[in-house]
Amino acid sequence: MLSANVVALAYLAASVLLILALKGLSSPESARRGNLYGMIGMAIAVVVTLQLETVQNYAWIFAAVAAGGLAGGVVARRIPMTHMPQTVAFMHSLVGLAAVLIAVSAFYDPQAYGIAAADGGLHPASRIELFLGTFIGAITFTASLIAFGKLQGLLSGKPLVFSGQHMLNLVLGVLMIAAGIMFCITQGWVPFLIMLAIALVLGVLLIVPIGGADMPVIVSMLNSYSGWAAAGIGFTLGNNMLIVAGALVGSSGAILSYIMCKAMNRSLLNVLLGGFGGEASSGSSAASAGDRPVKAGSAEDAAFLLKNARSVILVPGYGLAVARAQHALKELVEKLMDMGVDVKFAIHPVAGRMPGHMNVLLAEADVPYDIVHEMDEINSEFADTDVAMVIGANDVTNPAAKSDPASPIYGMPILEVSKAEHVIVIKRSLSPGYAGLDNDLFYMDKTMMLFDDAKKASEAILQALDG
Amino acid sequence: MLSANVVALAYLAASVLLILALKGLSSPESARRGNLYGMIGMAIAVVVTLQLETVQNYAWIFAAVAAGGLAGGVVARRIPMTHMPQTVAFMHSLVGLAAVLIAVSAFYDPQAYGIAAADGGLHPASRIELFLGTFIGAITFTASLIAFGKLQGLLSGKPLVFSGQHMLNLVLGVLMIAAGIMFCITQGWVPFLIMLAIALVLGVLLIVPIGGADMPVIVSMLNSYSGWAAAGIGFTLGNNMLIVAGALVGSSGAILSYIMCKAMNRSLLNVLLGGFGGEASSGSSAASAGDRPVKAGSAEDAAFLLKNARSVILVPGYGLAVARAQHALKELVEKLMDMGVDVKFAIHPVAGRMPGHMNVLLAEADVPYDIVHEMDEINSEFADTDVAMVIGANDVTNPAAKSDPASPIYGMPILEVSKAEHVIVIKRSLSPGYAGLDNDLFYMDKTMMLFDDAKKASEAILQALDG
Amino acid sequence: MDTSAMEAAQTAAQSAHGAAVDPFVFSFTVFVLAVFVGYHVVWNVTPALHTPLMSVTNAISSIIIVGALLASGPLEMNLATVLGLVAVGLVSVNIFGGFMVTQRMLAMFRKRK
Amino acid sequence: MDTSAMEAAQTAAQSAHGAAVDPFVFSFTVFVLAVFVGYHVVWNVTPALHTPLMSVTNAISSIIIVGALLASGPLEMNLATVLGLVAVGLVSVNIFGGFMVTQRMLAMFRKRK
Ligand SMILES: NC(=O)c1ccc[n+]([C@@H]2O[C@H](COP(=O)([O-])OP(=O)(O)OC[C@H]3O[C@@H](n4cnc5c(N)ncnc54)[C@H](OP(=O)(O)O)[C@@H]3O)[C@@H](O)[C@H]2O)c1
Ligand SMILES: NC(=O)c1ccc[n+]([C@@H]2O[C@H](COP(=O)([O-])OP(=O)(O)OC[C@H]3O[C@@H](n4cnc5c(N)ncnc54)[C@H](OP(=O)(O)O)[C@@H]3O)[C@@H](O)[C@H]2O)c1
Repeated sequence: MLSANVVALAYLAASVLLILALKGLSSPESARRGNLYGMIGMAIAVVVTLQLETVQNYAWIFAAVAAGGLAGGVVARRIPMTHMPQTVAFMHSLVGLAAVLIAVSAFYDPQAYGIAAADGGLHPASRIELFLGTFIGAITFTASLIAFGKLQGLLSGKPLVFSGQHMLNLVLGVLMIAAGIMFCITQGWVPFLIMLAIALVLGVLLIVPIGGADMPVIVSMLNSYSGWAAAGIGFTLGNNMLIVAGALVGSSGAILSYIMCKAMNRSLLNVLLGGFGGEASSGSSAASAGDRPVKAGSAEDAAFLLKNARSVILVPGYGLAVARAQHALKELVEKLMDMGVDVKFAIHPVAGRMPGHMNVLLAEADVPYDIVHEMDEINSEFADTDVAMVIGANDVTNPAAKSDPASPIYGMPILEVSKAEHVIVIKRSLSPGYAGLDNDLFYMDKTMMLFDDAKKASEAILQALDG
Repeated sequence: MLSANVVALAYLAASVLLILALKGLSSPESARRGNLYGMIGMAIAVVVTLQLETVQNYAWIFAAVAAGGLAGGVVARRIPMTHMPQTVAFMHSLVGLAAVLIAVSAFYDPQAYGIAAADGGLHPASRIELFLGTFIGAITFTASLIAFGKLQGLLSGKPLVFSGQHMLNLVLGVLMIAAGIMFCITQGWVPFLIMLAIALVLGVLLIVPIGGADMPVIVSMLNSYSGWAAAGIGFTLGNNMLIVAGALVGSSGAILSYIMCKAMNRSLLNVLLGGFGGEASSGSSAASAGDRPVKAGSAEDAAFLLKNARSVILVPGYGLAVARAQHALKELVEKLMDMGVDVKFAIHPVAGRMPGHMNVLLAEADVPYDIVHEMDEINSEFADTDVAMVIGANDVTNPAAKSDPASPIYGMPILEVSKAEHVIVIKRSLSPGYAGLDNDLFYMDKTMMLFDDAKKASEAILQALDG
Repeated sequence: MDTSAMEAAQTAAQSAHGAAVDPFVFSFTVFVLAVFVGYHVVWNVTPALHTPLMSVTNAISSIIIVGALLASGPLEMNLATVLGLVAVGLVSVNIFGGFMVTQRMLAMFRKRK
Repeated sequence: MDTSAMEAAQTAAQSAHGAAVDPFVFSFTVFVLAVFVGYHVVWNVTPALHTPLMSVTNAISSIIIVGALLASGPLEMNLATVLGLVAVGLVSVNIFGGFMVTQRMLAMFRKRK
């Protein structure tokens, strides 16, 4: 067994490696090395813990790691990139459940953690930490499961709203805290289990009113929670590595939720209160759309415009993911580049349904990342561009965000597609996107609508270019 | 007296405030608040330490703080901005000396620090820390003093090189370490004082071969050392606040030296070995300059060009500081802006003699910082600019850095002044700048040289514009 | 200095010295610094890699495997060890899945040939 | 579990728990994290404010006044206290001078009216 000092230093090394894992993500070149550092850090953490004298149950532990690792490996290999949001949500639910199990186990046998008080019970501080850890874990568990269900389409994405909902949650929350306090005082199993049960139910109830499209914000927030929960376990065990790793994850989730809310121009509270973003929220503004004239065109028309352009900027959105059109689009891009057209991608920070969604899809289709530009880099270039082609994006191009103070997305930064000389928009209909808003871009004189599935349209344009 | 926990938490709060002080410097708006945080953090650190039970000597301590504070306040108010490099060097020498005094005092009476071993002597770890602290402090002290002297012009800026110099330093270094080891073993005053004396001498010897112009790198490096020394004292006292503050200062100095070396395309070792950057190093390449023709012009010519320009970029350099021309230049800029000319400043990261030198001078002259641009922001704009006017800058505009692989500054990024339609260069002669190199920019067809002192030239151009 | 003064001096110095401080305060110091580190590191992540960021932090949050291992450590099996083992299995899914899917994603990001 | 196993369990758990660890390791942990913080914070400083950065870090390095105060603390004056007092005076120059000159510089940075 290693001495306590060596263990602490090894844990410190692991913490540093986990920090470097995130640091690597500052650029695609360094990211792969960073991920390797992360794996090494995690391996050090596990190996060092395994050699502690209390940890003896090797056979079972290896079996558990092997079974879990195998399952994880299979998921990691098989999952299509378009399913990333639900995969992340699913994995979160596992962390949440594990945190609950660890807490229950610690309560059952505090000895194994070295947190037993002299009488074999728990120190008051440990009780509070257990209480917090359990309920955060439980909420993370069920909430992530529901988020997974909504994202995977197993559950309806529609917000489930009923009157008195927030009141019910409030009452349950108060009851849960009361049971938690009882537990902290009495160390009894009954209040502990009541607290746990309420937390599991609360996880479900808190999430049902929130529409499927808002799930990514929720997933990120739960990510943040699971980080803070890990840090909490670190406090209980006096283990700095858990504190550092937890703080990293906690910050990451919090910052990503912040970025998403900011880019949608909504507050986190607004997201949490729910009732937004159901697929059916197309409603009124969309209906009024029917009256206004649009210029529809064919794939041949689009091919003609693209062929004669010097410069083209492509703006992908959620529809690209739905249609899984990234590979077809890639071929189209290659064709255009071969023809001497200067092609670039413009990515809005919240295009798609999770941060970086479009980048991953395009990378999957082998689009080189140096022609893929962030909004801030490329927004000034639309004015000098011949054709801007929007593929399954909607809200992120909506000029109302700049011009209409009454619009719910007013103030959200957008891609200034309308400054290009010609605009082509590929989507299946005039129906609205995530925010449920009509989009003036579609009715502009310079805009040609190509009503089709993104994948079929890309293929058709490619064929027209070939022919 | 506050409890140990409260003291530790107060020190933590102070550490956070010191971090926020540096964080504030990410933009001029937040910087003033950041500086306030820094002051509050330092105040908390001092007050919390003063209330410790061992600290009783209030009358004398207040006298010392008052005397020092008064002197510092007077210096801070009076010092001209052009004297910042030497001021920083001078202040460093004080920190170095203070670190030495603290170390001697700790050795004399370990009791006061609570680092006494059972026999009243010192723990081995503390001895090593004292040794390191003393010699780093001593070298910082004398080296900063010499740097101050060179920058202030009290000593010649010329590198003092003699044969066997590096050998001598090496021998002294070995002797110093030997004495230090003796001290660690015997705890004797004799080896301690020998070690201290050698360190003081070494501080001088290490710095004399380095030219006056290289002093900023040295000052930054010493800044870094003083930070690590503070962190070292933190280890001795087990005080996390000193460790955090020391790490901040240490990183800051190291990063600034790195930035300077990088921007000069030299290694730190190359700077330390010295023999570079004496004012007299104009030498050969400059001599060859005399043969090539330049186009010289008058202030009236410059005024004519400027008056008829739509856009002007000004490139200030070290000559601006020498001539103290910032105020005159500001008036010229205002005049041009009133005339409807679009005026911007382009600042190279190492223009002048310390990082951010030009920014401070321009800020002093009340030039709004939103027309002052960093190199990366503005370099692409030279191509669209009618007139680029260089005021007392030289190396930072030298095209050889891009085109001539044989040049010592090859690879250093430069301001692409030569892409502007017209170039005006204000300097007193064709003599070279810091790097001692000739500059092809001066001989270009589009370049007009205005041979004059920067301040006089600015005034003359202003007059020509008025008349 | 009489002995009581000396003792007082010792305690006082120790509190500057960090002894006698509750371990929670140390943990808290580490936590505060780690939050600063996390904040800066995450803001430096390029937006193009935000999805890999989500999956890798997913893997990193599985660091609670340390707790699960301690729980499942004793040879004598009881409810605590069983729950611990289940937790080990669950977070292992996450560790392997998280790092591997991240690697798979990152491998896709290529520069123009 | 027999008692010796239980004791072993206690120690082992404690080493995951952080007790029995040398204070140096704690200090070192703090140091490593602080270097990360310093690195990121300083790289985020805008180049236009590099001169104020130098002067403010000058002031911050005077945090060693904590050591100087401890040295000059005892009422009974001797060589140690006198040196401590001199050090207090020297770093006070730096603290006041550093923060004030930084403030003076920063006050100069103005936006266009
Ligand atoms: N990225 C994130 O992190 C994140 C997180 C949460 C929320 N959001 C929100 O998500 C939205 C993202 O904006 P966005 O512009 O990417 O998407 P969007 O505004 O949701 O619009 C997507 C459009 O794609 C079209 N579409 C759907 N399936 C298609 C298919 N198979 N082929 C072609 N088109 C198809 C839809 O129109 P049709 O039905 O007419 O085809 C729809 O208008 C923003 O409002 C953002 O705030 C983003
Ligand atoms: N900023 C930093 O942190 C830092 C640190 C260390 C080294 N350096 C180095 O310093 C250099 C800075 O480049 P730079 O372009 O600013 O300066 P420079 O290359 O040193 O050139 C300064 C020029 O100013 C002219 N000058 C001097 N006094 C003048 C006056 N009164 N009126 C008008 N002109 C005057 C000089 O020419 P005349 O004699 O003909 O007038 C000289 O050529 C770089 O090589 C850099 O690597 C910078």
